[in-house]
Amino acid sequence: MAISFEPTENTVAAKEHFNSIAMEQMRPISRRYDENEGEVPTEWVEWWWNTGRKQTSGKLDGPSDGFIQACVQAEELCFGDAALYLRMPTPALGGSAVGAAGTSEQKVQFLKHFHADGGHPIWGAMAITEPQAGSDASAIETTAEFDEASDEWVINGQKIFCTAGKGSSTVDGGFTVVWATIDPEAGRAGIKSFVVPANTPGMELVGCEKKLGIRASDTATLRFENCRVPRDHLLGSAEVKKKDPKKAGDKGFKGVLATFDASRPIVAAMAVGVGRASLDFVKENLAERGVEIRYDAPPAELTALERDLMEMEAELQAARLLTWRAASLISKGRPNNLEASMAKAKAGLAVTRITQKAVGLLGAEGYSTKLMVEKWMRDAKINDIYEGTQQINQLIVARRILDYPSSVLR
Amino acid sequence: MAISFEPTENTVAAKEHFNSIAMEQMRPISRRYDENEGEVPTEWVEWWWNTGRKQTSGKLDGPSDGFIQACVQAEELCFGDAALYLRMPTPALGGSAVGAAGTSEQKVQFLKHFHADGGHPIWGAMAITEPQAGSDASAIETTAEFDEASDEWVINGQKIFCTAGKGSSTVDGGFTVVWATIDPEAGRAGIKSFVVPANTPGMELVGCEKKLGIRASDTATLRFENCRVPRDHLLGSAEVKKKDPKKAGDKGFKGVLATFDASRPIVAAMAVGVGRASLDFVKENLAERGVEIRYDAPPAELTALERDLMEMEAELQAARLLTWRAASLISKGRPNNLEASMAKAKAGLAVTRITQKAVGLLGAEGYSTKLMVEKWMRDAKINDIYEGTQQINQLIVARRILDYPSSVLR
Amino acid sequence: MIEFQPSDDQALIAETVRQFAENEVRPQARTCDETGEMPAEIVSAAHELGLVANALPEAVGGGGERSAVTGCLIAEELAWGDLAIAVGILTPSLVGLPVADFGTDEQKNTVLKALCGSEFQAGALAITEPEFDFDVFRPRTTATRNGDHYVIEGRKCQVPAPGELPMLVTAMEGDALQAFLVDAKSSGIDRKRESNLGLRGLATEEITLSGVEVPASARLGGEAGADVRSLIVRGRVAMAAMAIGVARAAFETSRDYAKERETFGAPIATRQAIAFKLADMAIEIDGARLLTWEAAWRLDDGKDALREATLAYQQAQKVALTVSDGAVQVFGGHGYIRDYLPEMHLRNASGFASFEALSLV
Amino acid sequence: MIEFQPSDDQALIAETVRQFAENEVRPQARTCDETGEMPAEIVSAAHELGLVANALPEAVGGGGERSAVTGCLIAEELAWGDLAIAVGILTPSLVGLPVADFGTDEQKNTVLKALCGSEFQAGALAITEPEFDFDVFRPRTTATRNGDHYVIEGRKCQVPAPGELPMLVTAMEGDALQAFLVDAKSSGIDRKRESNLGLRGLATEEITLSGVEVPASARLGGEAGADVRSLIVRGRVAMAAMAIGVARAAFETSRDYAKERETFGAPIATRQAIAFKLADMAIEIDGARLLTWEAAWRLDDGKDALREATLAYQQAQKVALTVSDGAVQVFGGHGYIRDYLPEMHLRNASGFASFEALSLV
Repeated sequence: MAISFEPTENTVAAKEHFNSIAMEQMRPISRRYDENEGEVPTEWVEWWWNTGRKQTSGKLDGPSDGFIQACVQAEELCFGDAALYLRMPTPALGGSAVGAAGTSEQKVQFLKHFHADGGHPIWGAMAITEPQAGSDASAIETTAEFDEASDEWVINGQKIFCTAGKGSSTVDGGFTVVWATIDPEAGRAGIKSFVVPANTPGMELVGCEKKLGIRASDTATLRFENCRVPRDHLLGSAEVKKKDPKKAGDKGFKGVLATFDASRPIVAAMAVGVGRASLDFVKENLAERGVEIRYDAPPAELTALERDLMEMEAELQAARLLTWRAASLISKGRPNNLEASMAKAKAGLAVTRITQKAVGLLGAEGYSTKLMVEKWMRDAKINDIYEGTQQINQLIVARRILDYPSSVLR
Repeated sequence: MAISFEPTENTVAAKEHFNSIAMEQMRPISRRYDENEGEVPTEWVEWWWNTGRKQTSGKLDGPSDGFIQACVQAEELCFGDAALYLRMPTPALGGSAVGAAGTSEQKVQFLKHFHADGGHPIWGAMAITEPQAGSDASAIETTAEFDEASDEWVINGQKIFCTAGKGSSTVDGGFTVVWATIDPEAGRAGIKSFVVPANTPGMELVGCEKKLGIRASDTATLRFENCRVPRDHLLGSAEVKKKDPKKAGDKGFKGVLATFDASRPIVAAMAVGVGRASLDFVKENLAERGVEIRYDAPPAELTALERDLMEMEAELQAARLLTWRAASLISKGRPNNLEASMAKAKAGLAVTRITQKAVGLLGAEGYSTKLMVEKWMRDAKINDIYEGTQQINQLIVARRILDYPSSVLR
Repeated sequence: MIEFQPSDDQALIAETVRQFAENEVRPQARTCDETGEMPAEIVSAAHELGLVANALPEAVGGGGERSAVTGCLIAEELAWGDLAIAVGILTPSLVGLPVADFGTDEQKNTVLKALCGSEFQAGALAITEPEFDFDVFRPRTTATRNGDHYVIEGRKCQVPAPGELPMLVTAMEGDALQAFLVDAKSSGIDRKRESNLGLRGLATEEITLSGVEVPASARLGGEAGADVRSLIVRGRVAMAAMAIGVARAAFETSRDYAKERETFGAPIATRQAIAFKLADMAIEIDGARLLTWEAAWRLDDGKDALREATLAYQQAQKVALTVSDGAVQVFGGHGYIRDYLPEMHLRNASGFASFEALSLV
Repeated sequence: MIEFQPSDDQALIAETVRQFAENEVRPQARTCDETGEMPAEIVSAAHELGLVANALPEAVGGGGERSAVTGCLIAEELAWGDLAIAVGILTPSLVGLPVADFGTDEQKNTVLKALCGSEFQAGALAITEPEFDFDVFRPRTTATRNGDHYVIEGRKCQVPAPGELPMLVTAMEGDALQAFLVDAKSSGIDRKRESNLGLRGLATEEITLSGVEVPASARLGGEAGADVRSLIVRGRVAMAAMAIGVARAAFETSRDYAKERETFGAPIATRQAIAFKLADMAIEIDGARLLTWEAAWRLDDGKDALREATLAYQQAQKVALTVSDGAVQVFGGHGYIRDYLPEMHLRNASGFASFEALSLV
């Protein structure tokens, strides 16, 4: 073990594999599904379901970079198109929740359709945010009451910003993991997550958001009116742990939040993918017109353009390395809450700036929809917002470095 | 009345007058008193007392830009040397306090020596900060108790960061305005200011700080042990206004704080002076070597150096105009709390960045004490700190734009 | 005397435009952006306010009240309402003011009288070119004198859709930058509606000119020519004022949202991270506005203003982008969806890096 | 395999140096800065740790454990203690590592054996030149071959005071960048102690070379010459690591202060404006460190690293300046006085824009 930046052959093969998917399957339809917001990108969804998900990079043995490889995959596919990536028929965050908190029976029950050989494309999703709650997960008002008579949970409430929620709620075989409280008095301790299979009566797809970017991704509003799921659709325990007043939260809720420690590096890697799409394009575009970065030029001779590009490169690579570091800790089974939030905060901000800068650097062309940089700028911005805004992640980092509980630093 | 940026002839004359003082009296001794921290810059102090303060710009009639002209004066003198400016034998902030809250008798009594024709140089100062208080003025622990028997106020406590406090406390004829509480239970309402003449028994000059910059300025620590001043040395009323629980502070304390609404534009103007010293030098220095800013160059052709310089120019001018706007409101007798804090926050930050950038742009020479840019960088930084740190001024701005009292936004 | 207060007349105009922006423009902003179409009524209503005509010479029926400072006040307020509509309303000045400044009598008669008429007439200016290294002072488009006419070759973009009036096209005539009044229906002209990141409510076109012939009299200013450079400086001031309008809209929208939106039991505006961000927005907007006013004042005063206009424009660009991006952050998830304005402000603000416009002020 | 953990050996070295920095270096930092003098004991103590010798070849008595990554770990820890002392301790590598990489046998024998001896030997490198447009890859200093010797002309600055060993001077020999071992007492050399904004604890000199003659054998690498370019790349990595050390020192100092210092009844660290600033510092420091490690790893792996080293150095420069400036802000008034470290960190950090040093790693 020693500091090294040499990816394994496995990672290199994965990178190449997913890069070719990005370039061959995603980029050609990228603009079209951005312009036709809401339309299902059928060729992509079908291709992934029937072909893509079954492919391997051809290299499966030998040492692995573990979770970093998952980051590389996310980066490459979002280098292709972040919105199409989010529209892939996979269990997504819903799957992470089942994986993290579900029993082995639950894992089989809910995930088996995703591993089935045939069938049709299906989606998993996670529904957390509510109209009034935002990043304040403890303010969740959706309730789940247990009906002894039917041995079912009865869910009532409304969820917004549910990525892939249209697919997860309406296509049979898929499911949505819904956060709801089983004891509104208990605060965070009362919050549990429930698997709601697609088309469960009482769950209604209210609609999808019209967004700045990632328009090919469905961001759903779901309403739950006496939506009933069997008792065993609760992930984790139904017990509401008494709140220890000395602790800011409780382990149950923290366990749910821990899903983010794994998802944030992935989201950061996605951000890096979009940022790289933009930066690579600008560099290639400018190189064709004779502008190349001189890394050995003295500061007084650098052009503003060169310096911008160098800063963009450094920022992107810093974001990528912070992401990989957070991922590497996951592979080791070590806590990465601090590092995951660092990576997410950095990547979200860095690619926001990089993609905005890219639009500016290319002049009128950059502003036009003829090129893709304007789309990447729109797509990139989501990374500064979802899975915890930049501010939420700064807050988490601050708490960690200061060793403050959330009650002291909010 | 219409938007205009044409200074009056009066202002132009003042600018020229103080610029020549800056270049002829201050710049030649600037480095020497920076290197010999603590030494009294005798030639400057004597020159100002005997000559400078009696001079006029030769233009005293005609329309005036009012308080803006005071800003121009501060900018020009700090373009010369900010530390020497702070070491000028004037009533300074102590004088502002007397001017703002004193009776006409008090004004005559305490300020007359400053207007006397002969005599020796004397200083006024204001002592607010305490070791434990920082920007939290309401946490002041220095007390003033009224001794009925002797009809005197008895002051006990310690003050730090008292600009010009060495001169004000030790040279007969000068005075220090000391903030102290006459009712520790009353919070801000109990805080009053007292004029303590130089060499009053019980006031001890503990020492002066060694600082990053403005080294020719004396930043004193003063200790008060049963330091007695007559009853009429209290500025304003001795009444402790009952706190209206609906209000965040009380009028008495707010009155004291209002001094800052006048001093902040001056401090901002001082900052602009230091920033301009640095920026002008860099531009002249580079121009001699053939580097000139092309304002009509397209973005893709700009050098990094040109863009830096343009940004520095824009930032400096934005700071100057915000400063003048805040000053202009004073001339009109209109409230300027928001605008004064905007100017101070902007100017402190802008010149910090400008002067740091100047050091970097000039390479090894810029880092050397052979040039003055390193000194201006050190001097400039104080503007981001005193008279309310950048953060305090942001807070004031935020409260104003959000219409929140200090109890809601801290 | 240095003065930061508008005159009473200016204040009245600004207030009138502000109300128009609030009551007429802002309510249409989102629809315009989504549909890419600007309702004719709003343009007519603005025409009736006489914002453009007021700045044109009295001799042709205008108000004769040309002032760049006033123009900045108007531009900021309109852009506060909506950038696309603001530009749409003001397009007549794109041709009108240059012609007023430099046009021959014939040009003035043709163009300005039409603009002062009762009907709104769209103006079009073809100045920007698509390349990343586009130099507004030295465009790639050329105009070559050939006997009694000029032949224009080049490619322009971000041109507001021309109407009945000739559009103004900048081109290099040898080493000199000049402008030409060109009928958009001339042969050799290829027009294509374009689609951009922002400014979507305004119909803009990419225009290719291949061997387009115009008579010698079509050159702005005729034989004397025009100081197009000074028009570009004016354009920078106008763009700066518009950028500030966008920034202020984003700031105010997010400030109001921050006071309403509660998390953890308190409005998010009570948290320093949000409150300080809003404070910085306010400071930067005011700073950039003062720079812009100073540049405008120099124009009105007949001083050279290349430096001041350029600095103001750069600063305003940066501020508009930072503030609108910050507004999206303040809105959080709601900042990303098109039910709220910040994402549109962000898209519009991103354009100032490439917008160039002659003399809207 | 991608790995962010140092090896056990590296971790041990880093921990040893960290303790040395904490116990020996940091306590001397302020005094060194104020007096401009570095106590001989600290340099000797560091020499006994063998930090430099460990990286030199075994053949000359060194440890043979050359690693740029390890060098970064050492440089960061020492610079965390104090930048001036860190450079003072490491000056032997300024000559030692270039000679180890490119020196002739004779040069190695002279220089490296001395460095591996029991006494500390200062090294000196004359690379930087004072001009704002100094190009480290193409200095103004020249070396002209004249029969069996070279004549060197030029002006260097920020040169750590030379000791007994010859100093290394970079110069253009025609179109080629080369380096020369020059006795600091040679005729034609004028030396002047300089005074800088920061790094004041280290004696540095401005050195003017006027017609300085050195034998042909004094050229680094002799007839073969040296790849000085690669040494500059190494220098950037080393400077980046040092900048990170300074930034980390400023961050930790201000973090601790923010937790202790109370206003309005609570530690200032509980306010978002301070807490978020500290969070950003931590993120940026870690990001810059990873960039630096990557560049160092490329060096160890024999890959070209100009790009990575340059980006890491630029990023680390920026981070060091931002963080140390932020630390002064966190300290408020106390940040401005020399009783506390942040103002010194700020002065030191400001130098990275002009520091160039060959191969400290």
